[in-house]
Amino acid sequence: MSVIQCENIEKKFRKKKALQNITFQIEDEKITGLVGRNGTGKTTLLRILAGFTKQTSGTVTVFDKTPFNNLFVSANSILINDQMQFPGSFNLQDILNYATEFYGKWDAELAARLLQYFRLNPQSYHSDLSKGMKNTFNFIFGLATRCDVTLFDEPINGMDEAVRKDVYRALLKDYLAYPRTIIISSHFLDEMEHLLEDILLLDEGKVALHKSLDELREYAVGLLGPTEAIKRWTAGLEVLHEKQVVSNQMYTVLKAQDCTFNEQQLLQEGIAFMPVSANDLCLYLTNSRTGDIDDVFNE
Amino acid sequence: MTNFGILSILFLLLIIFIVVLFIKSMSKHMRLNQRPLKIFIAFYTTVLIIAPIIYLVLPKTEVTILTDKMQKKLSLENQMLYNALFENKTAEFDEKFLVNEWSREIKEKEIFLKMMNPEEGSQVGIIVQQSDALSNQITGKLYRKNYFVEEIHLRNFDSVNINIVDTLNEPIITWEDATTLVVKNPPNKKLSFVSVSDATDIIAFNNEDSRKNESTVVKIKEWEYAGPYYLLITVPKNIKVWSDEGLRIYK
Amino acid sequence: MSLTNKTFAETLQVQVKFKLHAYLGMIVYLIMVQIVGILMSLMGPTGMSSVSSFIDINAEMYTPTVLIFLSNLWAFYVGLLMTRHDQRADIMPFVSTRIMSSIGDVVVLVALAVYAGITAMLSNYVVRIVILLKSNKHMLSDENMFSAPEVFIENLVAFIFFILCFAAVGYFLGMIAQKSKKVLFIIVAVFFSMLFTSFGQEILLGTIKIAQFGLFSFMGVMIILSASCFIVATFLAGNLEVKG
Amino acid sequence: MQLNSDGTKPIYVQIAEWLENEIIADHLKTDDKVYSQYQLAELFNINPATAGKGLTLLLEEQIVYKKRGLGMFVTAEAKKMILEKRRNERLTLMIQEIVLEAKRLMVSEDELITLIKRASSKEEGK
Repeated sequence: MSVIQCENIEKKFRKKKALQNITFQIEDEKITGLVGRNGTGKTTLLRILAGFTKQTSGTVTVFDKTPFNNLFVSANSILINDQMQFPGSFNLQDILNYATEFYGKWDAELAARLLQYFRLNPQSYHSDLSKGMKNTFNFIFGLATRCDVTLFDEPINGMDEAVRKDVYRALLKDYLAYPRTIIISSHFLDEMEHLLEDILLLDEGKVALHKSLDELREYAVGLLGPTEAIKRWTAGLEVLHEKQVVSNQMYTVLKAQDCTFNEQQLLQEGIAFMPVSANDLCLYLTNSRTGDIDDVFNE
Repeated sequence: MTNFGILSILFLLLIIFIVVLFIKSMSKHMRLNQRPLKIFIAFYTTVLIIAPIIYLVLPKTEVTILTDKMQKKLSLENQMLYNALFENKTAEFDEKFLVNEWSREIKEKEIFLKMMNPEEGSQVGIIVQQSDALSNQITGKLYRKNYFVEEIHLRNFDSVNINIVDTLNEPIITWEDATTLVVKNPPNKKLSFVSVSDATDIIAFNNEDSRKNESTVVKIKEWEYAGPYYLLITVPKNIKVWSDEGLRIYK
Repeated sequence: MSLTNKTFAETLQVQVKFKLHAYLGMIVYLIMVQIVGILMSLMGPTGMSSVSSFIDINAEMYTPTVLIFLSNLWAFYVGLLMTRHDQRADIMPFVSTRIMSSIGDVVVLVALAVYAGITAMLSNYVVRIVILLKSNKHMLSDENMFSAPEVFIENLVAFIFFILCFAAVGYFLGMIAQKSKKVLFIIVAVFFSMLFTSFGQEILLGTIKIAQFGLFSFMGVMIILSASCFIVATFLAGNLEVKG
Repeated sequence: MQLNSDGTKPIYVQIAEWLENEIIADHLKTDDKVYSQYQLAELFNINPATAGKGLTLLLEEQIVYKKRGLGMFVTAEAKKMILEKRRNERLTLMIQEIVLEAKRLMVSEDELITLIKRASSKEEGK
């Protein structure tokens, strides 16, 4: 059963299109990573799913309901981001107390224990916390709501590495105990890709790719070898990424389905097969095809 | 009315602006926590709830507001006193109106009456009476009649009249030398009245009675004879009485 | 998947509680404004004096006018403040819809108006106590909630609606401002131009006259004004996105 | 136990290999219950779906079997099959390398086979 369904969503801010032609479905109880470069509309998409913003056109349903202005969706979903704010006169404990009243499945004990573990004083104030601590608190808040759709927008910004590790672990453990639909957008894909089941890749306001992580890992192959040989083999094929390593060696990334050539022959020509990590692949898929930062300096 | 209305609305908007700025600057400096907030609010609210009870039990000096009937009666008394003064029948009024009494032996055959600050208008009416006695004894009696403040208009209230006789200062009567009697107006007296109400004129509903507030004045009733005091001086026939203002002398 | 399904009323109840707590700071501002009002009442009572040759008569009048006036300004400000983005965002981590949040705001404003009205009326008694303690003045007329409860209640009810109306106007203007600064400018400009044209003045004065017919017509005018402000604002809020 | 997440091998394959190692090391014997996908997920800090995929891989190779509602269990031939599979894989790989090297050194196929036969007989003669 798909919990989230988006069909042809478009979102315009004045004249600029933030999202266009977004169509995807997310099934129940999956952890999906929402990836993409800065400004590709990840935040906008999450805000639409949470009902904070209304799409310009297209249909969005969460639990078969339109999320904008829907109480049921609001009660069963949560968006965690670093713009989250709470009334200035509430300390962390006050916030948690109200969460108990608002959220039917709120786990007060979990929240209290996590707060203690991450050394957050319940008597302190949200606005007094550092960026990392604020995000840690927001994360705890999001986890403890146990909402069936939990959306994290860059949840780990500002956290140090130890905290990040703990946060990933906490997320996984709670997910195992209470499976739910989770979408995480993050820049740290390689840090958390083991948590993910699916990847939703956005590029310039469009869905570039929506696959399971395992498929993604097998989606592309990298070839490293003499430029001339590689050029010959890859002629006519779709190249996802290419880069001149040294003057006569180059690295090319191809779709795995296109690589029907004889491995033996390639090896004989000195071309090596290399797997492509999910993180790199996402970068390749969203980079402008006209080269990378090195080319700027090569001019 | 309309111009005034516009001005008052503009003034109101100006004050709104100032108050908003004030609160804004205040909110930047304040850190408001739940607990102290609640305690503060509870304290303030309690004080306010207790305030009316405290107000109720506090001692107050209330004034008697005269009804028309009372005022008529008091005026009648004044009239009777006035008549009595000229007929030498004051004895029955002594108890109520007599405030001071004195007598003095003089050697000379004449006395002078002198009014101080007559330009302010004398608050004391002087009545000189000759007696048949052949002594050198002069007696003086100071009477104070009922005296009203009339027509105190306060906003939504009807005008009210009050007998303020008890609160006035007495005139000063002294002998300058052996034969000169000086009568000085009573020292200035300040009277403060307060009225309190739960009603305001912002929401003064179209109630005819409460709309008499066009002119807010306090008037002190002018009597046919100026001032609230009479000084009755009784002199033996053999003594002559003189005054710069001139005198009528009654037998 | 087991989904929580709370009713609108249940959630609204929690939300009102939440907002009341979140706006405790506003009550403190109200208290401060009222303390200023008490001081202003004590400094400049409405009164007059008359001087005769030997008696100076001074008569003073103490009413809650200043307090009501200041409470109204406060209410206007709170209404305005509630529509600000950061105030509306406070509820977003919790369960809400925009319309519910707006309805919650209205309920909270009504509660605050009731509190403000009662405290403004009671503040006048603090003024009275101070006057009595300061000097023993002659009480010309002592109209209080025990001697004239009908006056107290009539004015209290009227004030609550009066304050609520200010809050509603603030809320309405604030919501317009969130939606479009241009429209706000137009509305304010129309209001001011009404002040300077005879037709506009007639409308305004007519409204004031109707309101002055008595408690019920006053309440009627206030309710119509407040309700229309709130309804339009809620409608606007329903379509308003939370900017981020 | 740390997984290699640099992308060289899909995680589910690594999970399957780890389970195979457990079987070879006799930590899991015939008809023993295999870790559930949730246990694996927690153990390796990975998404349970990935862990499930690792188990499916073993199921397909009939190294484990499924009892409805009870979980996965090690089959009787599991160890044997794993050993066989690894043997095949490794030998294939080595032979591939030998062939490639022989080509570089210009050793003909016949010569190579002779070399292998000689090495084999030497081994037997021991």
